[in-house]
Amino acid sequence: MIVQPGKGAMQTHLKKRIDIVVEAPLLQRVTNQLDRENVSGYSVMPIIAGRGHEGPWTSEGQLGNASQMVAIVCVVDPARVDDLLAATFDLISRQIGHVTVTDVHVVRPQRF
Amino acid sequence: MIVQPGKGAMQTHLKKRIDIVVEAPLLQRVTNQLDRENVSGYSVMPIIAGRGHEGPWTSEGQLGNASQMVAIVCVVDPARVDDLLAATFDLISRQIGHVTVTDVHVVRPQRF
Amino acid sequence: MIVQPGKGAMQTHLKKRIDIVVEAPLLQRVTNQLDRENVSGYSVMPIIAGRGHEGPWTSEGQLGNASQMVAIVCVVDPARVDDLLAATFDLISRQIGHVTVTDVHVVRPQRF
Amino acid sequence: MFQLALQNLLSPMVLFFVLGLFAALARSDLSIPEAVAKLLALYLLLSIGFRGGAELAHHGFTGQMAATMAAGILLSFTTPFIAYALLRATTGLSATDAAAVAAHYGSISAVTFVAVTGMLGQLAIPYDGYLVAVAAAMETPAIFAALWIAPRETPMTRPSESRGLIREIALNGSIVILLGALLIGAITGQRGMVMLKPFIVDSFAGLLCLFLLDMGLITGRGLQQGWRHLSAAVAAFAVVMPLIGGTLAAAAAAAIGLSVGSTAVLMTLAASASYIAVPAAMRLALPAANPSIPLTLSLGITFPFNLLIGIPLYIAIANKIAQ
Amino acid sequence: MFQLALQNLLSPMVLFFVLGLFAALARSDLSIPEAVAKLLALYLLLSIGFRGGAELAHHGFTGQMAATMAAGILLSFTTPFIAYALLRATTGLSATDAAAVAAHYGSISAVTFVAVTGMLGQLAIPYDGYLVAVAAAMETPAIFAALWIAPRETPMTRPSESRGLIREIALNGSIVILLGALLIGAITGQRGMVMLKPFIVDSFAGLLCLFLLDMGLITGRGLQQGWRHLSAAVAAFAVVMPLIGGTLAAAAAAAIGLSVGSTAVLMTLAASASYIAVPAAMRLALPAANPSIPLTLSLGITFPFNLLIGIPLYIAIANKIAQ
Amino acid sequence: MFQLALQNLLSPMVLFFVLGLFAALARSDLSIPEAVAKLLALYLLLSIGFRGGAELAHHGFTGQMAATMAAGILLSFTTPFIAYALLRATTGLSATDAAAVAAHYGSISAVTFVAVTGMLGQLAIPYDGYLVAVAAAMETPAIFAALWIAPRETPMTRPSESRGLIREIALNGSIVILLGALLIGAITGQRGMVMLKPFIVDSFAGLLCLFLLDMGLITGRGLQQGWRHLSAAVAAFAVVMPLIGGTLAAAAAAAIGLSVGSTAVLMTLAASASYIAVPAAMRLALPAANPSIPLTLSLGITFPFNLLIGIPLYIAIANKIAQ
Ligand SMILES: Nc1ncnc2c1ncn2[C@@H]1O[C@H](COP(=O)(O)O)[C@@H](O)[C@H]1O
Ligand SMILES: Nc1ncnc2c1ncn2[C@@H]1O[C@H](COP(=O)(O)O)[C@@H](O)[C@H]1O
Ligand SMILES: Nc1ncnc2c1ncn2[C@@H]1O[C@H](COP(=O)(O)O)[C@@H](O)[C@H]1O
Ligand code: NA
Ligand code: NA
Ligand code: NA
Repeated sequence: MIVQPGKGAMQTHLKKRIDIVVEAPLLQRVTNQLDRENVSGYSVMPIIAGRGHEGPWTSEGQLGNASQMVAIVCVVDPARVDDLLAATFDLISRQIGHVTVTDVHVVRPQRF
Repeated sequence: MIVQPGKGAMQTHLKKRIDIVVEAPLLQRVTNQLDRENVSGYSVMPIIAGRGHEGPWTSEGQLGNASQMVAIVCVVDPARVDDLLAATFDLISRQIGHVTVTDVHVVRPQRF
Repeated sequence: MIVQPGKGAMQTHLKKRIDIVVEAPLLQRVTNQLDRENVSGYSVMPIIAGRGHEGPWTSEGQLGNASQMVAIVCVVDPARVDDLLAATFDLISRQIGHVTVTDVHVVRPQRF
Repeated sequence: MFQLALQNLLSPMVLFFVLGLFAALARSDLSIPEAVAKLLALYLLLSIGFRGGAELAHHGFTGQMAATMAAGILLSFTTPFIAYALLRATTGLSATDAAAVAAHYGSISAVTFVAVTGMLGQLAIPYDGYLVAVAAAMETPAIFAALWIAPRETPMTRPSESRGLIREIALNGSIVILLGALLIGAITGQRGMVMLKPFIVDSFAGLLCLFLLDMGLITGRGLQQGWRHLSAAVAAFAVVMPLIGGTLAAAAAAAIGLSVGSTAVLMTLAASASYIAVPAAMRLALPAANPSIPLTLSLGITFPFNLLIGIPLYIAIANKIAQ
Repeated sequence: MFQLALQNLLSPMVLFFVLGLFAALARSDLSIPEAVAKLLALYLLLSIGFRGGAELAHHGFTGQMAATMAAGILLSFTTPFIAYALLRATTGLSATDAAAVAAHYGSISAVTFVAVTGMLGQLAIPYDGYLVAVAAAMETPAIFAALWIAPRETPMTRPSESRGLIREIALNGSIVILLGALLIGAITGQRGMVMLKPFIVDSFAGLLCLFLLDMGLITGRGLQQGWRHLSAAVAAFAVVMPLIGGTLAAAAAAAIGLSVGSTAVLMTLAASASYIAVPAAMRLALPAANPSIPLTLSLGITFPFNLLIGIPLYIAIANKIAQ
Repeated sequence: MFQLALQNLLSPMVLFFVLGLFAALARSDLSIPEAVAKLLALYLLLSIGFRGGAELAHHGFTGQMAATMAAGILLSFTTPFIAYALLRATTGLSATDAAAVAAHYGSISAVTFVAVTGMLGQLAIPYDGYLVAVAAAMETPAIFAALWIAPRETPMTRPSESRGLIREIALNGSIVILLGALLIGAITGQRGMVMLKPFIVDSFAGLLCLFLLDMGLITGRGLQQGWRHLSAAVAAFAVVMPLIGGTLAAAAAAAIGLSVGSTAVLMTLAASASYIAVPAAMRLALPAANPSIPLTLSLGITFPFNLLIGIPLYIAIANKIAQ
């Protein structure tokens, strides 16, 4: 995609953003899996409350992390999506959580 | 969409991700509304600072939540988007906040 | 895009969501840059851990912010994307960080 | 009086507030995490609540207490009408904005309450424990007064929501902790006090310093952002209104016959403006009001005014009029 | 006994718990930030660990200590079998859910441990410092027992993961801080105690109040969400099982010849159910189990039961049976 | 000397650091929330700042104080040149990376400062209050030295940014709190000290333990990630450089005629390397430098070296050379 050719036109490239929402105790398993798949990186973002099939939860005042969720965001090349979904599906399907895939554009494609 | 047919090819399905950014005191009103609309779930994510038409704000050192914003993320079936936008529009339009809708793909469509 | 014409059909409009992930010490430089570009607003979201080319990091127990990342989310008109990418590229390319651009739809286009 | 003002200005508490103010205005990156600020606020409310209760256990229920409670509620409900009239007469604020500001000034600031008790503690002037309950009772009537005043252009959408609103206002965290700790202090009395004294009494001054450092930081940041919302007339209101509220409270205190300390506390409560509970309530009840205006006024002008000038003034006046 | 129960119920700690419970059930927005809750838990564990160690430095290693340790481990490993049998006989819980619940009840609740030491402190009843080590040792055997019991439908995916699991369980934060502080207390003894006393001993009661306020809040919120998972039989289990565990511990304590305080502590440990360490471990080891069931039981029913009724009961019984 | 080292190693502070280190290396999930770590750092800086100020109020301004201040600034500005030369001669670090590391070692570590004052407190060795101001003054000169040294490949983009950078460095949070608390301590003197003592003095040792537990955790985690960035020569630098800095400071202290305690503090400051203020400044000023290298060196090697070996060594030397 070429965004608006002109003075500062920057070439952008299609990548995929994978958002993995999992139970907090499972976080390290998932990131280990991503490490094994040699992704270029990922970011962990907090979720402070939510509701799912089991009802609502909040992190307020909590001592443990058993009932909490976290989000792992990982930008990857489209060619890697399928492998990563397969690799994380094993983990996620047994536990509480879900995965979404979104089209994103980046400026420096070689980073991912 | 079939991402890369092959050994681990996973069938993914189009859903919509709705991001609702609202004032923190309004959070419960919005989630109550989502509950009434019977969405399968949502996640609340913190925003720690920002700027809008009223100027910048930060959560640092704050005692109350009146000047803070939060993000509510809700993955839904495309068929539900319109109802949900209508249902939350009432609330959001009177207050400070905004809503975005993004195409996402998921592996287990029946969850949403 | 007209989502499901019918009783509550709401007209939505294409905008772009720019996600800027940068080192925390750089946050103010980036938001200053966005202010200079006259964006309508932005939201800062926390990242609590991650991994990149330099290896993993976590915010747990940290005293300084030098090794931490934050995410800046900015919804803008598609016509503004190129300028903003150019404006932030200068900053980001010298430091650790990356930028993604995503298509989103909004209900009140004049806000952005 | 001058002596008193100086002693106040040179107290560690006020100096830490000024330090925070300076750091924010100089754009230092000094900051206090939100969780820490909330812990400090919780601690301070719990501490004054519990101590008020323990003091109450000594004295029991009195007619004076009932009278002070009634006076507090009346002050909270009536000052919004004065504030609204004043704002509409002297400033260009819209009816909705004026009503929202009026709610803030009718209600009280728990933090200013903590500050006056800290100052009285330093001067070894006692005050009645039941004033904790009076403070809690003064938080909400002003909100209802303001909703009464405000133009009803934007109807509350659902009855369930307005019921929700009343519950949210009546059971907001600071009221629950103040009254809860008061009750626990009253029940456990001297026995509880002995157990909790090192935490609740001995550490109070230090944690109040840390808290006021944070207040200075957010006041400074608020001023930096908010001053452009303020005309001179609006800013003047934020200094005049506390004096009006304080005067009314002084009259009530004299009529009831309160002690010096209790008179000073009641005056401070009436003179203070909310910036935790009411702002949140206004976002729900009067969404059309601009939230920056009352916040900048109450946090950016009235709070520092009360902390630096108001409180010593109220104590000096209380010294004159009370027995 | 009745006297004891009343004194417990009217202690500031229990009253703050009740305040939190009330606030949550009344849907007040009172809340304690997660970071603060974790600080309070860390402080309390560090404090009882260090004090246990300092006490241990006085007395050294004894046969009684080894016997109590063995008894604790045995209790933790065996009660899950009883709990499982009971659940399968009296409730409709699936085998996996029953195994997960059993793990929670075999293990211990560090918070309940803190509460019983607070109560004993109030009554000036001493207990042996090594019970801190016993508490730490009782955390994990129940988890292995439950994994043994649970149906092996869902195979652990990778050997590396199950190795990881064992490390995670054995080195979870609360065990590390309890045992670490115990060791440091034992090494630095009286010298360390003098240095740390204002922080570790004097502030304990106050911070425990704040912590129990938070426990009340999360218990209340848990109950609001979780009660629909509970049949009457399942809820009854959450009261009966502590009594079974406590009875077994009483027998062991009598056999070993523990003091009144130590008997009460061992009974409380056995009667308590985990809600920090075990829930997280179960999410990894038994993902098919519904996490709401054991959490609602242990936090929503067993913890308040122990706090309000159980602990005074165990102390009263210890008073009868110990020398 | 050996006695001193042992007493240091067996102090609760050092043992809690070791506990944290162990927990991190064993990959325990023990963790301290970021907000709590920041509260602890704020408290410790406020406490030593305030105590320094209160002590200063006794003694007033002296020539010795001016001389020590000048020595500190000189040390901070000159040691980066030594560090840079050493790194370029003995390691393969690039010019930019070497300059960034040099900035860290010229500047000081506020946490190490806190640790040496804790150790001196334990030994009842007094030090001069004005060293708080010296510490604050030593934070930034090294940064400017390093920017002078570093190759100017990447031009600072905007003048407004480089002005911003100077303000950010000069007004960073730890400097503001140190100097602000010093000033408040000096203004309120004995009166302030009486009010704040339970919080600022009595709880110090306990909160320092908690803080060092956290330092142990992040040191351990940093080492786990960072060791692969370190050649043997680079690692050796992190032990040699503190000794060089400490020696220079010892010479200055002897020339000025400082007391034992003040000599030990000045040596420790010079021997310490920044890991809060300078890393952030380097990300803005020298973005091309790899941030992991200086962080791993200063936090992973120099800090534990100073805490376990350096500080007792510096105290022992101070004992020899000072009057
Ligand atoms: N449709 C959804 N959109 C966003 N987050 C969700 C959604 N469904 C579930 N979640 C999150 O995932 C958690 C577990 O949901 P569940 O798997 O339905 O029990 C919830 O508490 C939410 O935080
Ligand atoms: N264009 C935008 N992109 C992302 N966040 C925004 C944007 N505009 C506003 N916000 C967020 O919404 C808050 C309120 O903005 P406003 O409604 O413009 O007063 C801001 O403080 C930001 O946190
Ligand atoms: N592919 C990615 N997806 C999401 N976040 C990333 C990715 N790569 C890097 N990050 C984040 O950016 C930080 C710096 O990465 P790097 O620039 O590779 O050193 C990491 O620690 C992550 O928090
Ligand atoms: Na008022
Ligand atoms: Na048990
Ligand atoms: Na140095």
